[in-house]
Amino acid sequence: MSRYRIMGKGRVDHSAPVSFTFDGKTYKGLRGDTVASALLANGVHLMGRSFKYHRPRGAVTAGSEEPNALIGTSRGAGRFEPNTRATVQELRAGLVTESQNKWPNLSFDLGAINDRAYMLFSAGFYYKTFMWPKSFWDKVYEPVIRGAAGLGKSPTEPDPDRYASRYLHTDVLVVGAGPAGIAAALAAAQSGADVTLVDENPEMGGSLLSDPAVQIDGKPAWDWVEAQLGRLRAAGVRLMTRTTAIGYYHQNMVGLCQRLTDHLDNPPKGAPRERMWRVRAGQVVLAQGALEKPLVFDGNDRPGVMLAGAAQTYLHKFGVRVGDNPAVVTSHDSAWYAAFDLADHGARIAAIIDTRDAVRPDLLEAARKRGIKVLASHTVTTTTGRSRVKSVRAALVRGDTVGAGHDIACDCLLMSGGWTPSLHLFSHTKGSLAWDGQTFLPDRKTEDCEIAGAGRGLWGYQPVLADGAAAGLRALAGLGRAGHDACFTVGNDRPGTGVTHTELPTDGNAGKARAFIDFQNDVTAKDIRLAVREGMRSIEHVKRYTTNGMATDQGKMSNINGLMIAADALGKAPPQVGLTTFRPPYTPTSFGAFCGYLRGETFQLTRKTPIDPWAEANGAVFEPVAQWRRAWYFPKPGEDMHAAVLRECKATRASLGIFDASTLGKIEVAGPDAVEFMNRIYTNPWTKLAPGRCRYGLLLGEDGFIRDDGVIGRLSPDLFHVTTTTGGAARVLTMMEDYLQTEWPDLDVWLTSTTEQWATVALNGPNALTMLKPLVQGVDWDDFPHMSCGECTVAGLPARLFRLSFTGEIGFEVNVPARHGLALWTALMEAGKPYDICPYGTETMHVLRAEKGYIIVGQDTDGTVTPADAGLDWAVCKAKKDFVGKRSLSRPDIVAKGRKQLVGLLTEDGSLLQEGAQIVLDPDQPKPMRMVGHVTSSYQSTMGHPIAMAVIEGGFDKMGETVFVPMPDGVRKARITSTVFYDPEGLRLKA
Amino acid sequence: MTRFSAFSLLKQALNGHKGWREQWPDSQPKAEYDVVIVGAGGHGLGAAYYLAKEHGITNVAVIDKGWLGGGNTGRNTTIIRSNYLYDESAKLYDHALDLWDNLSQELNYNVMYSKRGVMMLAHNTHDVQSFQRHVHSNRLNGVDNRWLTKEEAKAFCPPLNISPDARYPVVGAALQMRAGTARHDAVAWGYARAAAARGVDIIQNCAVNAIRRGPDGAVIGVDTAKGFIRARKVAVSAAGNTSVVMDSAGLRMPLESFPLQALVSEPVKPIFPCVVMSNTVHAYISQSDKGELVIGSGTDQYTSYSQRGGLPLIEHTVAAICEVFPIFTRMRMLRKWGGIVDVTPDRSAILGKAPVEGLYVNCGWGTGGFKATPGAAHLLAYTVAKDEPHPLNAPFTLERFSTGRLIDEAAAAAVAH
Amino acid sequence: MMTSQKHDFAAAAIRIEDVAPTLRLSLRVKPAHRETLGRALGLDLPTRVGTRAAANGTEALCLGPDEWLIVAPEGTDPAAPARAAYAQAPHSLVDISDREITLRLSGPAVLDVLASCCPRNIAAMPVGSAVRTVFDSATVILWRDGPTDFRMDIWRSFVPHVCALLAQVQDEVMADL
Amino acid sequence: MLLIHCPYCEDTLPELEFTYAGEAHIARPADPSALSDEEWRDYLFIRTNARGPHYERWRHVGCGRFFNALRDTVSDRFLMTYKAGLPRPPLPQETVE
Repeated sequence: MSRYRIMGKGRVDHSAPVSFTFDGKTYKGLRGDTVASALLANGVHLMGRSFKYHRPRGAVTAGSEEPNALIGTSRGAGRFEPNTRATVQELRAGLVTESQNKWPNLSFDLGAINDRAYMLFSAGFYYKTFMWPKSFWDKVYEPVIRGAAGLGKSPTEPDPDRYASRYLHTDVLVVGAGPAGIAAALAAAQSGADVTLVDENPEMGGSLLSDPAVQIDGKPAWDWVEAQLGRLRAAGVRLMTRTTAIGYYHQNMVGLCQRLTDHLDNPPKGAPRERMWRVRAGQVVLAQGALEKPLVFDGNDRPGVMLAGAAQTYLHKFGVRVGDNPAVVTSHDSAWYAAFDLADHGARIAAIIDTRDAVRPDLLEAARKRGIKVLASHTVTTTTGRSRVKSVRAALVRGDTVGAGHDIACDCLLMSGGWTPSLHLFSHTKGSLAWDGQTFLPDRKTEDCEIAGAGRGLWGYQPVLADGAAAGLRALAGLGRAGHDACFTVGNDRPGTGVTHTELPTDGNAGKARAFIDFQNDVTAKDIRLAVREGMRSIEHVKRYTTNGMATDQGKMSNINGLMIAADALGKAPPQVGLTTFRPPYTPTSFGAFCGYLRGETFQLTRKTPIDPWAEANGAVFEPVAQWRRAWYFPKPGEDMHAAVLRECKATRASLGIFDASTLGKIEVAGPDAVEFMNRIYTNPWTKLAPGRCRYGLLLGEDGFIRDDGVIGRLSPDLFHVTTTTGGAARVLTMMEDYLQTEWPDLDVWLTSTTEQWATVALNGPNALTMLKPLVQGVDWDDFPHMSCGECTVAGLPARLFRLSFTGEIGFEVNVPARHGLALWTALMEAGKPYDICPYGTETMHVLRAEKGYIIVGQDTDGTVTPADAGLDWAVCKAKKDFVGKRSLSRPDIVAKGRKQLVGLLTEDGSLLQEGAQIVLDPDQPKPMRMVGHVTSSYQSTMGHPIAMAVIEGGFDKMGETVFVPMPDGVRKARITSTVFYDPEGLRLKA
Repeated sequence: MTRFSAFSLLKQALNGHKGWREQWPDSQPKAEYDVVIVGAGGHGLGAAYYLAKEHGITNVAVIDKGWLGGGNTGRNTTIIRSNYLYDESAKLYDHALDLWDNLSQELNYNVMYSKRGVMMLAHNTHDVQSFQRHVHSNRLNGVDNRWLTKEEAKAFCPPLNISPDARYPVVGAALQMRAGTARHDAVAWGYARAAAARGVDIIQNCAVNAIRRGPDGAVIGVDTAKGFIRARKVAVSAAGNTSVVMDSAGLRMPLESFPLQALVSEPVKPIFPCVVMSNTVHAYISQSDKGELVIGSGTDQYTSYSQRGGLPLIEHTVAAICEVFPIFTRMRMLRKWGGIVDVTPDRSAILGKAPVEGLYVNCGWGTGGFKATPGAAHLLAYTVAKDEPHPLNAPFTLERFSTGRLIDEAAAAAVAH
Repeated sequence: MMTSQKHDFAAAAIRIEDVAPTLRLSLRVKPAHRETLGRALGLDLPTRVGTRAAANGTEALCLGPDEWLIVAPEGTDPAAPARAAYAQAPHSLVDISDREITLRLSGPAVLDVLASCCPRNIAAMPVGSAVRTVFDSATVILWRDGPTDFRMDIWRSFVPHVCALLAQVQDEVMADL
Repeated sequence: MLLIHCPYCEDTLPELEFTYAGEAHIARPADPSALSDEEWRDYLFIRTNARGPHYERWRHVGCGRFFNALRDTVSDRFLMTYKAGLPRPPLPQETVE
């Protein structure tokens, strides 16, 4: 066992050694260790390199706020992640870790050459240079800058792990299970309220776990915690560890990320790695405690320089003495206790250096009893040591003068610049902060939340416990419930106060001093002062100019120190300079946790029709259309898409094709005012449409542009069966409901979506009628011409039959209740055998309709096309006084000449135009060319030559004229034609 | 103004950077200006710079309710491109791109314009049709944009998942090589420094409460938190807050302000060489020079000035990124923030004269504001100086909403069938 | 399509099964004619959204101020008397029996399973109520038949997606983390 | 994610059950053909875009109803919701921050 580990000490399991590797070397730790505590137990302080200067760094904290000790961790293929905080990652069997941002290795890193040239890399240096010669920016400077980016390496393989998410509704959510949080949860739980207590650590107890000598209600701290957690469990309180409250959103919604498997040797099968909880709480109690601040002095970043509170945590939670011979520098009482605890566990404290003139007599006495040298009114002015601190230089400070320093040998330096409340979640709510002279405290609230304990600046267990209980009671009161006040008796309490500093003075060359504020981003006090000198007056500007607070700890270590120095440089009080906004997440949170179930198969839903299984079994190639997947074409062996589509087209034109049209939107419009409603919504006239007949319907937006279309059947005087485009179904229904509910609530008409009630099969081809007739019962064929509809049975199934055509051939759409869709399809395939029935997909549907000049809304129209532009003026009933979009059709630009109009195009050389290709009148003009339109649809047709549709300025008046389509490989000539390429007289429908 | 260069940097490094001076003074308002610009973002500061530099109008104040560059200028995902569909848009944004190209040298401030290429992914037939239309239109307009097969797209951006089994498989992409990113703060600071050097006053933390009009209806100045400031001309360039400011002059705007969220990951070594956008899954991504993945999201559904935004949208954005780039699920989100985007009914900007004498407006940029910065600034300055729009911004009038002559980029791209 | 499939969710903590098809009608009628229609149907149509009323094997769920879902055994025609009352009480009654597929979800873990994808506070739903809500991106009608007994009506084409999600959550429940 | 009270369901429910439907109390003109192009533009496009209390519409998936709300666009907090068709209520006194 390592000599830094204290036998039997801590909350680690001394009987359970765990092996792991760091940079290829195997180390032993204990169950319950973090990577950082295990490395420290092995005497390893050097754990990483900083971002800009590649300076050697060690763990400065023992928690999630760690800026330095970031490592890569992995557990096999696809399970590598960078920038993991070694202070948080728990040991598990076989854990592989590596240091980052170094080459060739951690102790000898060539990138550290930056550190030699640090004077060049001052704040914002890159804004001032790399501009000459201009061409060097693209080719030299920028690639070099980008090459130097980043800390760890990105994963390179897809992640095999799963992630989960869950909603939770709770009366009271308590964030942070330290003394204040536990007291709050106890208070809140007594009324029977549903209470949830969460903590980011593997164990609850917070600072009490690092202060075992404290006594509460006569019990040692750890026993007290254990007992209270038992009480909470018994009261039904939900206790969640390894669960970080990452963000505080509107109306008491809090996001929690729960880490489930990263600490396990062998995660159970099917277990998600992390789960995102979206909690809606009646009341929130924020008991997140406070974060210890570093002191800012030259050399404060060497490995072995660590926050005093962290050293205390390593000692008590992990049984690790971070050094044999620590020095302590502090401006707060709390570090004294850390020194005492270490001294009581075999460390020889080199000195306690306190910046303050007056120190509490009991602390002095306790130090004296332990034989610790105390240097009050002193500061550390510099440190030495490369991969670990070797000595510190202490000097007397009197006002602005610094006395001559003397060196003190040590093997680590514990520092404390006081504590700052963890205000992150509170700030997410846009609650305001107040400055109390030392730090910011929560002030005006915007949400139903309470803040308790060190999170609002209290110190010492007695007041913190009482405050937690009071916050729990206030939360209860917010729920309209009451509870009893609680009283705690604390023994061996550790009260404390401190002062806040800017950077500490030095007895050396001030110009050479490098006192770090943001450790990871290598921002020094001088960088802050430089930013202010350059006119950065707001803390936001200072932050962005220096990158202070933008590292992966998001300013937890650096924000207040940066602000103090900026305020000093500006000669203003800190609140006048302002604190930068804390943004979610509280700690970096995996993308996977945000994804939850939204990955792979369940990323976004794919809708499938009742006939989809047949298509899949019969080799269909699918295409996504809106939320649906639709059969695109049905290739036979050896066929490419082109061959398959041409075959499908020809088979349909020659005899009979069958098509799954189930995705079409369907809306039942029913009620005495149905026809009035239809007249108001659609451009067409509906009053005279007889029951049993159908009509093409055109729908505009109120701006006059085409939104949707479809064939609409009138089944009875008060009942319309409306169809919409596949993608438009939901939109159209919403739009109709909006008008109905908001503008015309007086109408007696109701809308019901029947898209999924019906499976729809389209039959098209000269043999469609012949084939279908014998299967149909209940239709009077003498009164069922083109554009008819009615209820009947088809193949013995109840059906709504529409006679219509989207191909130019005789056509039908058979609607049957969806459960029968597959049966209908199979029956029709069987009955169609004599006619060589050919299943076809959406591509063939597109070709056949294009040959007839039928538009596809969204392809031939783009949201800027009016009915007149699309040649659909005939579908607009001008006699109607009003309908949706009518007024816009008379706006000046809509009636102006030169609008783009939908026409046909035939290329002179018989080549296929590309959809989206642009059209010009003069192909020889220089760029930028004047474009008069573009190709909207283009296909190889059944007529032996390609066809295209296009919108062209003034196209209707240009019939027969030649236009040009300049393509990269040459200009195509094309003639403007009608959009109806096939059977313009419509003879085939009458056959 | 101290000239920035490698030599000045070296010189200053040797004396401990003691000699750098403030990049712009924190001005107090004078009683009167020739031009007051409301809003000290990149657009407003840039307009002041071009007024001074190209039109000799230096008695100019740029006024902001907060700190300069603190709005959308400092909250966007820094994407720059010009491959828009309509001639009007493509020309406007390409004008901006031309200015971007030389902006660092022009301002003597490295805005780190990185021409790393912007690739827009096509996921279905409709995307292909739409993007081909863009590519051809851009080509004939002389705007760089070309079509890539999915294999070419993968070669250009190796983390891309081009598996045909994806929910939204990548079927191709449109690439504008000249497009890329820039350092957003540097744009605001660079313009501020250059404008201040030419005599422009930059007045921060001074809310404009109202635009004041004289008896003849013409603009006479602005009421601010620091009192009335007389001005012959007022240009409003206040993004999401434009409606509120214009309302004070009696003008109601066709604008709505929506929350837009963006996020960055923890920094990693270079892994992502370009900018990738997917409108179908609603996400865009690039990697910053610091190594963070910078990811943009769509807007929340409701209008808001809260700069907050909800969790579900961010979850969908991250999921979309991880669907297209599955190697990133174990990356971590470092911070997420919100901005306010002002959106017009046709998703194109309004840049021109307002129907009040002496009043000019620049707004409605939606998510396109950052990339337009130098262009919008340059054209706003022109419009203010000449009291008439430049041909490039002439189509972007307020009047188009009465006549129906919309420039509907969204409608042209977004309708599914 | 899904009606013939068996979901192999056999864990004790959560059972997920198909429910045989029933007759489902969407009834729309204005409040003024609610009572008339109710009389014709032999049901007192409830007026509070989310509440149900049943008589003679027919059940009505109030989904909105003018919207009820009527559920009855297959083969019955409870709507016939309503059609006769159309002139006095104009309304819309649309057969949507095939629009949705119903799953039954039950077992001690059912609330956790539903909380995976339902943002609404499902635990607070009274037994005997039902609501139209969302499960991930699918709009569903969720019926609470007992403390740990639910039915979920899902638009047919959304069923594969919902079932894929449920399968994942099922694994998660089994892993018990 | 917002929390919204549906005045028809009389329940306060998560935003994911609702869709935003734009500014409220913009009635469609009874006779659009009588309007000038500018008046028609005002109806189509001009919006208050209030910074602060904003009258707006939402739709609840549960009951399918559109309804009105007054929401502070600075805090995103709902001040009230009310049924469609009801007149615009006055602004509550202490809503402006």
